[in-house]
Amino acid sequence: MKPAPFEYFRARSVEEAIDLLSEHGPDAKPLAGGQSLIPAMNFRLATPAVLVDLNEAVGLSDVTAQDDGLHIGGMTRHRTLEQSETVARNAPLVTAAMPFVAHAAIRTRGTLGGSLAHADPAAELPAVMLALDAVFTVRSRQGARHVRAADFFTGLFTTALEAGELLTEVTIPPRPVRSTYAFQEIARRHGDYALAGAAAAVAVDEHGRCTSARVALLSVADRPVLAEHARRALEGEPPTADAINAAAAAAAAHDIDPPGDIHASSAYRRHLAAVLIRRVLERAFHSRETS
Amino acid sequence: MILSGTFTFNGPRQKVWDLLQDPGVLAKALPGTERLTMSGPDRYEGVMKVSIGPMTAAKFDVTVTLADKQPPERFTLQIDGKGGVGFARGSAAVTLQEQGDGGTAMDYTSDVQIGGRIASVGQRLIESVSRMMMRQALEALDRELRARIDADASGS
Amino acid sequence: MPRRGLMILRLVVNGGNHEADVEPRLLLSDFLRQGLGLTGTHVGCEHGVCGACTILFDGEPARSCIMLAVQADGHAIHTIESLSPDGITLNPLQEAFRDAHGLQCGFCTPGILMTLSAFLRDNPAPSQAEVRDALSANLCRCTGYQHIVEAVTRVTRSPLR
Amino acid sequence: MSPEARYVNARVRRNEDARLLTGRARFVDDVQLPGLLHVAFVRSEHAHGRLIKVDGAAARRRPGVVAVYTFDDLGEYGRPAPVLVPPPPISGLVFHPRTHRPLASGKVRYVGEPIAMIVAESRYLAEDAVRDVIVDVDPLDAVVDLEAALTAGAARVHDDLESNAAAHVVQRKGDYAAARDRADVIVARRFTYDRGAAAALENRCVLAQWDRQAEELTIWDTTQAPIPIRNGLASRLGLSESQVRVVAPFVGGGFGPKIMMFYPEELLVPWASIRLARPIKWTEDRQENFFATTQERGQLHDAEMALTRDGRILGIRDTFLFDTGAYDPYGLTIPINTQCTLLGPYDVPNYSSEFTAVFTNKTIVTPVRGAGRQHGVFVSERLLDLAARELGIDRVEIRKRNLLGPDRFPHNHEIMFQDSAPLVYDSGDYLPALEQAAATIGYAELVRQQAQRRSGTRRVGVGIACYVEGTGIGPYEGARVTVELSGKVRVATGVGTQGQGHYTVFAQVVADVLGVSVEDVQVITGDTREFQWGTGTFASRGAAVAGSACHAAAMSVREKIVALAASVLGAEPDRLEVAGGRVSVRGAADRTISLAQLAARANPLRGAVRPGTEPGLESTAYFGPDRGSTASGVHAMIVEVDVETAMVEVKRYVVVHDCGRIINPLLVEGQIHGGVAHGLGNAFYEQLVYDEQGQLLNASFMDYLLPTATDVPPIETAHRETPSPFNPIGLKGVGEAGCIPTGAAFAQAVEDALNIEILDIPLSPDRLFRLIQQAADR
Repeated sequence: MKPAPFEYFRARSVEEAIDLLSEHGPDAKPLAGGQSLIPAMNFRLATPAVLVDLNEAVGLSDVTAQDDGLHIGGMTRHRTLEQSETVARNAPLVTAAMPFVAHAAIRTRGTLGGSLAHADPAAELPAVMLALDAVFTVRSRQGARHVRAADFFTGLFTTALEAGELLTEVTIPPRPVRSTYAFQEIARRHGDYALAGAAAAVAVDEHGRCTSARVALLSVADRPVLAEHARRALEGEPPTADAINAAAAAAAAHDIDPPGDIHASSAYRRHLAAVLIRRVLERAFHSRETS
Repeated sequence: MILSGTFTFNGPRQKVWDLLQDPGVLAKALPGTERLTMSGPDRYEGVMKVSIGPMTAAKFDVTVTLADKQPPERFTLQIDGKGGVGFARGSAAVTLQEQGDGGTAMDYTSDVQIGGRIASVGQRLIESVSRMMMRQALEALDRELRARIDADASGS
Repeated sequence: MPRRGLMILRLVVNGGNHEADVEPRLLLSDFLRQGLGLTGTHVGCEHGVCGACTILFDGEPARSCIMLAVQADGHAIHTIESLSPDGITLNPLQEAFRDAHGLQCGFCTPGILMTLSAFLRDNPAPSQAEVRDALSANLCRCTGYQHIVEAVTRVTRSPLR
Repeated sequence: MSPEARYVNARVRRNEDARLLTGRARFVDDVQLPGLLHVAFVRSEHAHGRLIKVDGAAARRRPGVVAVYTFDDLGEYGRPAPVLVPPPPISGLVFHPRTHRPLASGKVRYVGEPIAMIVAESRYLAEDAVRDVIVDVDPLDAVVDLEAALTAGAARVHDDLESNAAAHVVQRKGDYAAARDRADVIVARRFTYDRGAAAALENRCVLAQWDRQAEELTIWDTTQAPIPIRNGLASRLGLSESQVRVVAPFVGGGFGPKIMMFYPEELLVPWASIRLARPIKWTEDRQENFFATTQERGQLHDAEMALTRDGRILGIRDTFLFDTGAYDPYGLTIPINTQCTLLGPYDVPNYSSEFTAVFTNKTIVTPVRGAGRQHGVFVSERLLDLAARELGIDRVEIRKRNLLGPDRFPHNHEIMFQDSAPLVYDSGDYLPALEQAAATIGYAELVRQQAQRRSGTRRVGVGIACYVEGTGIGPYEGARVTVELSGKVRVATGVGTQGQGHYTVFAQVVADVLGVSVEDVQVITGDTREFQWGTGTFASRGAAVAGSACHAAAMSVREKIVALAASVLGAEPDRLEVAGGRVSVRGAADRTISLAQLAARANPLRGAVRPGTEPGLESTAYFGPDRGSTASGVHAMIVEVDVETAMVEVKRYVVVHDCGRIINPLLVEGQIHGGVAHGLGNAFYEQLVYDEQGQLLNASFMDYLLPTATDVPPIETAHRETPSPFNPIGLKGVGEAGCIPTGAAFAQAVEDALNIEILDIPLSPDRLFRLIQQAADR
């Protein structure tokens, strides 16, 4: 299990990274945390001709709260997301999800941009970003463009990123008033790819009526999926237990058609999705006072 | 793994049949086909590259054969692929039925076998990838059919 | 070692400066074991799951089997050999492992010690659940983990700390 | 027993730990030699197929590649590996030995079977060259399912056999048919137990160095049995045994598959090293380990139990299929273990057991920790639970009614065990262990709370299962004990060690006999240059057999010490005290001599000695028990099941066990903890999933799930000691015990929580979800 040969370039800046990526085209892979890419290379399932190492590129790992939201650099380590108070204050859903991302020794290397660009359908961060309606800044030699999370994940390990483009920053919109969050997943063992998972971002008006209910599901499709039926069922309604139950059932029935694998059949995944949507919604709506 | 389903084409059966027997169309419909040339009657050889995210190494030498042909109703399509990450073999039994509204329903049942490294470490993705490739193939066929019908319409 | 396309690598390992020419694809685990002879870092899976190869990279735990040696250029690495510089005197955590029988075949032990060293530095008084959570990053086939948890408990309750 | 037991039965910390904890311990892959070459194998991607062509020409041309070998290059060396364990003399036994060759020839029979060997300047380059070898295989239908394998039209794994049946064995005791006729109730079910991996954290590794000048071959090998490997390789390579040295240094876990397998890699690396006159190393990677290292567990049982109305067992009938994989080099050890262990601690007057071993296109099966015993326990314990339910008898009560009483030993089960000796239990006391386990887990109270436990989302269940385990089998082991001139003691023995703590337990035994500090006893294992008689580490026999040999050798050295000291100190031997590294005359503090001084006197450099005098304070002794000793125990656990998600959490785990006299309770507990973790893995996490074409679908630690620290609960252990009469210390084995009843107890606990029926192991959340759905639909 040793990687095939490749050419290695160490980018010292974003600009250098982008230049290298566009120079080498589709044969080049950016190396961020490498916690998925290098295992795939060790198995020789991935044999990139060129690696552009982003780890020494400066200016890609700032975390700042601004008026238009929380800005997080693409090379921000999972460990930083997990421990940052700025993140906890401005995007508590991210903080809640981080302990589920593999293990500490992986999170010290893994990066936000890497996880999003990798677009593993079982990964936590893509679903979290979808629930939070985050916007990704994508840079290339042509300049920068902004892609919403909902438009970014286009299929199995597939994103809107084109060759020569780099995901440099994520912007999470400011928290609405009376917004609350919850994250849950079911995995065989702690740190494993989840059999199913759900990330909820909800908000209520002053009367306790639901104004927004974004539940993003992971590991139940080829990409993170927004539970549209749950959102439609809840928005404008008081989030009673019955309403939550109905919303969860509708979303699990209509919003997904999960693939099966050796760990979970399609039917089991769909069932877990219903349970998890209900559980995250219950937790999110009932944790109002604490967040 | 068995993948089966029905796909409805918006066009007459003979046209769909002709489409499915056209090697140029097959090359477009089989996802990732880099080259596909006829090597005998109803037999084609070429290269397919299946690239899923970081899995960039899945390049297969493929042989495609069409068999058990009963025009314009049924045939079997067999694909045999061999590459550095393993092998994939599949056969799809295809039946075409005319629909009342001028469309054609295609029933397919395919048995896909995957072996080697892609099977032993990629199990989590096999169903998703198979579904994705099937969807891409059907969408490509549908696009091609519509183009042909449009071409016929403007030509006549 | 592979010969083609060598790059120069300068790094600090266990406090000492090292310089070597390496192929970019050389895994950090192989560089440490074969290049520097630091065979205490063990390789169990080469896909980042078992944790036997865990080292400290700039003080933080990382899997050396899914890092390239060239990525360590300009960085500081600590391996199991750094816990007991004379190779004989055991540090309190190592001593506790011995007292509690926290190891059997000992193959996973270096990775576990490195994981726990960083964990205990950041959480000097963890609960049992937190210890098990941290430990769940490393696979052990021999011990059933119980004596490892006991070893950690001995250290965290030790009056020396 | 030892003269003074200071260390035996004490929680002594291990002598070997300092090396392991500091990273100094040498494992095989740590050995670096100048000019070392590395190996990668081209392996079959197909489970079954005809090998049409293997062409290594392009690989040979790749820079850095030194050699490429295919079957045709091997000549006579390509012949099949030996049968390792001939089957016991059971009448009517049918056994078709078919063993693997070093490289595939004619056909490939499992995914991962080696086809070509590449030797290169680095493992990286060798892996690059794997792609260069052209392998043309004409695929055949794979034999995967055990029942389908035996049907008339099935493809055959070995073309020269009439079917895929590798063996057929019937063993009977009493008259089951008559018992069945008398029975009030018959419980019959089909049970499955699926495959798992041993998954030692250290993969296998073989390094060979041929010294052309000395004509000596040194092999470092991650083997549990260095001496048989040395003997077998010497004979195969045409060398004398003294020309070959096999060293198994620290080995990172064995669990069975590192036994004397004569794996293809183990045969080829030394051969190539001689051919190329270069040191060569092959280090298995984790992916290879999932295919190339042997596996265990696949069995399918159709079993029934006949009972009286009050729950007494009249008899058991079991017919089972055993998956032996593509070859059967290890004979019938596993299914015979299953057959024998199924009887458990119970009085079973009538027994009829029949099995067929089946060739399949899967990795070879050889013993893995438990070695078929857990299957037998699973079947009989499940049958008892089902009978209890059907008869309305409590689960613990039905067991109590059937346990063998303490007056029943030795108990002859009238069938043959895997060691070719009759299955006779040496000693045991089962009822108190069951009562203690039930009391510790709070069984009675849990039974009272059943309705409450079974309500709500998180349901609680309790399981309790008994087992016996045949351990410590022969034939023999040996040891040499030497008092060195420093006064320190050196012990050499032939068994290999893979973490069990032999460096310490043997030292404890010897230290007590010779009155020295345990730290002053240095134990050497696993090096044929140090000791060259013995078989190896397997079947929970290291402490009982090699430990007894160490004891015997130490006793003999003690006699020499006492005799010499008596003459030097001018005292009667019975007035001498051997303690603290000295021999002293009791009551005369000034008349004393150290072991170091005695060792020097025992090896005089000048002068004359009496005829027949053996130099030194050294003795070699051997120990071979008449038959194995029978360990036993009870496991109890509480589980909590989230009925909505089908996730199971083990909340408490209690082990009451009896492994006879205990040398080191700390180490015994460690063995049990590890065994339980392995057993829980087999019960809920670990399953090798093959598809219908024999492709293994989870050949990585991402998908093959070893339990982690958050999956294994704290284990509460209680020791009971019924000494074995078969060895001087009274030892029984314990290495495998922890994993033997775990699956049965787990199934029972989950069943208790959910009020469903569980017949298959391993369970998984997915499988449990289906069972819950089916129960809800009924």
